[in-house]
Amino acid sequence: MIALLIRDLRLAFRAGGGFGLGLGFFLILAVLVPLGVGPDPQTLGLIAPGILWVGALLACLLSLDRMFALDHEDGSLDLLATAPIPLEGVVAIKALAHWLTTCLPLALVAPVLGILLNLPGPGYLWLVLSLLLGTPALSMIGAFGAALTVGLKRGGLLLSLLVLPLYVPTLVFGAQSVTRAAQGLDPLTPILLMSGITAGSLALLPFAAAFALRINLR
Amino acid sequence: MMPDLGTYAAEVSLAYVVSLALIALLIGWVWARGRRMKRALDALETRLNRKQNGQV
Amino acid sequence: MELRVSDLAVARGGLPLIEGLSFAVSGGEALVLRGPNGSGKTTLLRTLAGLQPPLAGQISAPPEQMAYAAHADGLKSTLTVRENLRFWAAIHGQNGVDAAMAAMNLTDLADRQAQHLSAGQKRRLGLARLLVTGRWLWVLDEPTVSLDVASVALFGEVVRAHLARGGAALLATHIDLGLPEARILDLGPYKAEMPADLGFDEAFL
Amino acid sequence: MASLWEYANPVKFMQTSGWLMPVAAVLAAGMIAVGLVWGFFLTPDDFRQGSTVKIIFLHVPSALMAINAWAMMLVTSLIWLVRRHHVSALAAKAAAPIGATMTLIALITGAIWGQPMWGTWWAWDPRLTSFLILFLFYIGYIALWSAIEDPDTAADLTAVLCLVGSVFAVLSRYAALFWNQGLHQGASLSVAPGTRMDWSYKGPLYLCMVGFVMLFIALVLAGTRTEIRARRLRALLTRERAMG
Repeated sequence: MIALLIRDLRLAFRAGGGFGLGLGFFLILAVLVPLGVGPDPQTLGLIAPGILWVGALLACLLSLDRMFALDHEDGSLDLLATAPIPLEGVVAIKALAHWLTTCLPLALVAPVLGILLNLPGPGYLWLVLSLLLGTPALSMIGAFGAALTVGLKRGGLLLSLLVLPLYVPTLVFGAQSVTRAAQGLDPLTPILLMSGITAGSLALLPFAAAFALRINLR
Repeated sequence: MMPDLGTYAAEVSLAYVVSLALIALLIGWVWARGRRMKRALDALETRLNRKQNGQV
Repeated sequence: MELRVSDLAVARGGLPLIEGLSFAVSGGEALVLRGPNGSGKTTLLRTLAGLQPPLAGQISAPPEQMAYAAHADGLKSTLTVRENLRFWAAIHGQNGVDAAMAAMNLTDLADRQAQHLSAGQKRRLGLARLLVTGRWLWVLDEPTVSLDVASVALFGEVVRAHLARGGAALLATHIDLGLPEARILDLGPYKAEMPADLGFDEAFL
Repeated sequence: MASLWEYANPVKFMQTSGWLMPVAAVLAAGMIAVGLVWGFFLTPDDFRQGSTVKIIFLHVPSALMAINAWAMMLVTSLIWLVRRHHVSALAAKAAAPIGATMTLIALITGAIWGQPMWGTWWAWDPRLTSFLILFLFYIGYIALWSAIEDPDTAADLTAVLCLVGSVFAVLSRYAALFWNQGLHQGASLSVAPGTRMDWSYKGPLYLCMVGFVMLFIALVLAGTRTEIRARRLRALLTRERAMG
């Protein structure tokens, strides 16, 4: 299992692994929004939590279709399915690798982009915290979507279509917690609800995703 | 015949027209698809039967 | 150590391909499955490896005892030869990466990335992966595709060494493998017959 | 209960649906026609909402079916996963476009109703938002069905999606509630707060609701018959190709 994690991380960091693409996308989005909305700091501060969360969510979506598709193409997925580790574990590890290479960097740079978008002071801590607690659910849901579409030739677009509605609760609670913190309200309730969704996703979705993978390999 | 719908005549009629049009569209689609499939299946079955009888 | 298959039927895409197939392979033996394209060799091997359920019949050995290898090698082009092998060894809880590289004549290429290997070298790396799985029954689908004559001979030696250690191999191919001692099983007689009756229920393939 | 599973047999299903479908269709047509004519022409205007209250006879039944269609897909998906009856999976497939259309009708009538009431075509009211999200779920489900070649694989994968999607749809509902407390009335059946709804509203409303249920049944039966035929067509073609 750890060997799989190390391999996936190594693949992500090697040339062509796609590390940093999501980060670049996130940065560009944070630059484009003020250009579209206008430079008024108050407006920007008001929409900053939502923009940052939506941006993180879309950046996270970018690299999802590679999660199983590459392993499917070169036959690794067949071999992993016949290996002595449970497929549920493979799914969880793949989601963890995706989180470490895509979502964790997003959560860490988000405060910098918060400055660009004039996010009010108390929001920063909760922005990072909510992204840290919420993005594991995004990776795990994404792994489920990627497992559903792994055998398809043009699965990328379909993957977004399937995964985005599933992202709604996490997005709502995550962005709400930051908004509330930025307005000086109590952000604890939404962040707890969001953590609950994350915990539930991590506990149950590996089974659903492994089921889908087995069917796609059949 | 038309009842007096007051200020909101446009909205109410629009809601009815759009909804009924959508339902009609749905029924039409289900019906047309059903007919197309039935025809295709019937054609294939006749062909297969003829083939089978021809071989015997 | 024996694989016993009895009255097996397999299907691809809902279409029965092979039925009533029975055979046995025990340690030290190699069995070559022959049949034209589309006769269900690949489907049979995938069924044995546990990737898809059989339509009917029993397979005595669980998939956990088999090392499956297909057309795609499961190699990552940006990892080196050694990294690729180490990964698969770790997944199977084995070591012996160096021995596997030596056996497949890959030691000199250990630190080269898989994308810079020739087709034959890649195939050898894929076969070296079998050595690090530590499993006794190799289930190989067209193992000598894109190998030159020398590499086919090397492959023959590796399989022979595996058999000598008490292992077994099940190979699907339609070309000569250079394994004269292997038994040959022609899949032709086991081709599944289409049921003559096309009742509505049966139409649900 | 054992006898219920007989209908999972395609032949039995084709026989039964062959007469049940027209019956449901006639009932649906009659009830919806009477309900809508009664509602549109004979119902008095509400003292507060004026004639817009007449939209309720379309809005509430379609919203009801939008949710129930998904619930039916959830049940049939579970039956497919557990008992592997093909008819069940095909019924789920047939229900999806119908549910999606119902959701669309509920959304459009809701927006048209909201325009005079709330002064805007679209408000991010939690209930409307939930329906919009439900519509997205339907789209994804239909898209997954049409993307996968092998019918059994498609049935399995869409069934899992339906299961997972149901959980997240419920979560989204609560998220939307949390996010905005909303303008919708608490329960749709109490039209004006404080006044009891009288029979001139209740009559056509109930008639339309039952009529929409019948319409749904008729369309699902028709759709499932089509899917069964499509499945058989595919099976016969595959077999013919295999025999050469």
